[in-house]
Amino acid sequence: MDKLSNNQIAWRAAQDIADGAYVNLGIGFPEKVAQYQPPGRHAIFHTENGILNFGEAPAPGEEDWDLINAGKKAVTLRPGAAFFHHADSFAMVRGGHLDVAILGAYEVAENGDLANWSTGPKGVPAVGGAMDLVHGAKRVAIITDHVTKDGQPKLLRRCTLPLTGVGCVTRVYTSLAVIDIADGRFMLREKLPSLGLEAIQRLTGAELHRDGPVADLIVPEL
Amino acid sequence: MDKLSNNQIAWRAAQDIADGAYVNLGIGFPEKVAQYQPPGRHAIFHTENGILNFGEAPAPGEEDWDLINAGKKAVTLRPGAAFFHHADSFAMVRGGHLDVAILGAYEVAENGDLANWSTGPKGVPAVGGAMDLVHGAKRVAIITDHVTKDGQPKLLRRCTLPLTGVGCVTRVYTSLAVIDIADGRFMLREKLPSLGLEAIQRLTGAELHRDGPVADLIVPEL
Amino acid sequence: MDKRVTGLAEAVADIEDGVTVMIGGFGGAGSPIELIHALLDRHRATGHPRDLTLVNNNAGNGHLGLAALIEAGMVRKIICSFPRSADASVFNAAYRDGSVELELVPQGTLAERIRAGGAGIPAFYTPTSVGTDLARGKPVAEFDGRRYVQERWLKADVALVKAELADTQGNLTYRMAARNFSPLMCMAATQTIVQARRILAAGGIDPEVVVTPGIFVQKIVEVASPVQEEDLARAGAAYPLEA
Amino acid sequence: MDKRVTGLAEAVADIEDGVTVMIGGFGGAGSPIELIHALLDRHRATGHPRDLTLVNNNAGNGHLGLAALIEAGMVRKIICSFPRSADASVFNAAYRDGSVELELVPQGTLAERIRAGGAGIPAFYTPTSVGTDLARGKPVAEFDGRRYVQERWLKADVALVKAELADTQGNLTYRMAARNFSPLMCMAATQTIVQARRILAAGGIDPEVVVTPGIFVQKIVEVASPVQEEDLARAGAAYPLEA
Repeated sequence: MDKLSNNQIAWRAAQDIADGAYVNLGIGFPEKVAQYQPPGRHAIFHTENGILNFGEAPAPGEEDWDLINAGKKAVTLRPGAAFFHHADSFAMVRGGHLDVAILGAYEVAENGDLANWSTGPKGVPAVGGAMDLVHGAKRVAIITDHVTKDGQPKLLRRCTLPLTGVGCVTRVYTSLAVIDIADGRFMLREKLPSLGLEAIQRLTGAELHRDGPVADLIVPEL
Repeated sequence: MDKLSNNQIAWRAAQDIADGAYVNLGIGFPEKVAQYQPPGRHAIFHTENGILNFGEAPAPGEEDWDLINAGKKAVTLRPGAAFFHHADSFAMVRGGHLDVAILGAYEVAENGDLANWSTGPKGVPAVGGAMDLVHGAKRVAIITDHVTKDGQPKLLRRCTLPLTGVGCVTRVYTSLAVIDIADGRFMLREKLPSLGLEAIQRLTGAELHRDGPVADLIVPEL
Repeated sequence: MDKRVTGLAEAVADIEDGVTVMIGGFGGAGSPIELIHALLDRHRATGHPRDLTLVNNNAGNGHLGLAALIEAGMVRKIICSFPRSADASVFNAAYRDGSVELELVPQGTLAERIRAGGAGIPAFYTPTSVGTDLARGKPVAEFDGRRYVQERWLKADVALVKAELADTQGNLTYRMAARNFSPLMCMAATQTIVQARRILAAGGIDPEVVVTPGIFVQKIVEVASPVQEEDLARAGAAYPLEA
Repeated sequence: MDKRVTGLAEAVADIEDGVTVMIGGFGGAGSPIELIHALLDRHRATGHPRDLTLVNNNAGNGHLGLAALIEAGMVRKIICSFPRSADASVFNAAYRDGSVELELVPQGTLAERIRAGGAGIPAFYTPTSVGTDLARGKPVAEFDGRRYVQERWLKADVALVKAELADTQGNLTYRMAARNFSPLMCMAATQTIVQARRILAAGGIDPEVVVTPGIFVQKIVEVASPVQEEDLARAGAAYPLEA
């Protein structure tokens, strides 16, 4: 089936980040979003462990392990960077100073609930800064495959896994569509042109609503 | 009547400050305590407005009004000084990091209550950092004349003026005596040699207790 | 993202009637006197803004800065810890005739409430003021056998702040004890307006020594030779200053 | 007041059984590996300290630092936000066999709880974790129509911290993102023990750039060429390190 690659999902999410926006990207897949800023736009990236305005990874062998992001990957600094301690860092998060946080998800529900930290009681739990970010950033967006590896919907009426946050997600960028969450409903905004409405509805665990035309989700080859 | 001058009261209070102690001195009279540190001892003085390890006043004409204490008097820095913002400053206060705060008083009660911020509903109220200091420093000591200008006791069974703090004072240095507060009682530790026990009791608004010999309160001419 | 504006008038142009304005400074140290006087100039020209709620440690000295805002009738309420000063006659008169309301807050509680506003903490408990008149009406709770007062966050629509260095992205340093409440107010205000003695290019401030990261700052204006309010006050100056 | 001690062994000599130890660092950045290994050396020699509660963002990597403390059986409980790492096998095994208890705390809540411990704030409200399993059993209150969880302060008997510069009075700076939790832990511990790359005379650090004022520090030891835990881990090193 036709679907976007992770790079393409990240590209699409990057198009919605304004010039000068303060942005936190979750560890792993969401970090890719930084690579796809439209020309002329410069977001300022925040990492929970106390850096504002960090840049891309250094060349191999150039790593300084005191200069890392929340995923413990080596990064670099951009002009205008600042260091601060963890309480100040999460003051930025919790105090509503970030314009957007882009995170991954196990499940997203039509009421805006997010599950992305625990797959249940077996395994060792780990939460990091996810629960802070989802109730702190002005806008919480999710990038994710539309379905699990087993083909099961990740967009659901209600989350089944332990919640990260309640009613916190407002937009989901998936491998098939861009979907807003408003008033407890999934609002389909964009979808792959090759995909019919019914097809995408079948892959979604809750009703997809529309309040206007659904745009074509068109992204470059990446 | 024989009594200590304010300088002498400040001198006596200074003798109880250990080398290396972190100390906050209230504005006005308590600021004098800094002048009387015993030779070889160096307390580190904190001021609410964000300086640790400030020193004496600069020479006249040398004032920098960005370098002031809580009383808005010009000060200088000592080696090892640090600047910080008000929340960090009061984290030091409230978090129990100061070894001692020495403050003035309108009234002190045998239960440790202190009134030193308001003389009642007329006038414009002003509190500053007093209420924070009395519940923050490890030890809260008072320096004060033993009686008011009208000769009325300032050490009382219960305060009559609006409280600054509840059960917070543990030692009072007056113009006549050194008195500890323990288990809701005034414990007389030192008194002017020229003054009889009854004389000092008459000038005190609550019972003075003893649990051992009362030492002579002897201070230099100042 | 260049946060510079062209002048003081532009910096304060969109402060509306009825808003809460946090103003940095402790006495004269850190008082953004040029920004305050620009606001006064605007009020003289337009009658706005007015009905302001001010947050500062003090309530003005002489006839400058905060005191001049009160004297101009722009202020409805002051939230502060210590309204006394060398010459608090303007505030005292306004307080006594009831034209300005006072919310008196212990200094450390004021600082922590502002930090809480900036840090997304709606309420916290403090030992400060327990059992006193200033705790009246506030919830009290016991933790580990000791009583604490619940205090609420304090936020503002606008903060006016004096910095030493800024870069174009809004990273700031301060000068000595002029730091005081300013870094907290930058966090707690929707719009933080900064006057800086010098504005550098991004990267002009060592990332290790930034005190206020630019995320907390919205507008910066360079005031290359700021006056110190204390110097003005001691010289007997009053708003409007002689040119 | 000179807070220097003569060596790593002396620095950690009076850490007792059963105490809570905050350890600075986020992954390898800021990990005071020399202090931790000095504690391990002491345990090898004396069997103490043990039954420790550790506070850190993580729960150790490979067989170094925190992981080595767990592996040596010195740890009863870990309070952290993210026990995963490149090689968390030591913690995972101890967690699964029940020998180490885990208190999982959202990262921002962990930071704020530690700051609260240092700042004398026994409890505060946060939106973080509302409606999740991590809020279970905690009081919830509504402010301005939104629900918040009450969280309690976190204090420690001891903090182990890695600084860049120190002066003899305990004023500290850090190196880049090695700062992370360390300034907060210095505030929240009864005894803060610091390893610094360089110890300067009092006044050797500009008062404007001090990050941790000396009031929060009790002991300092110079470790002139500290190793970075991440470098050790990537080299496959394990405690005890080859000399």
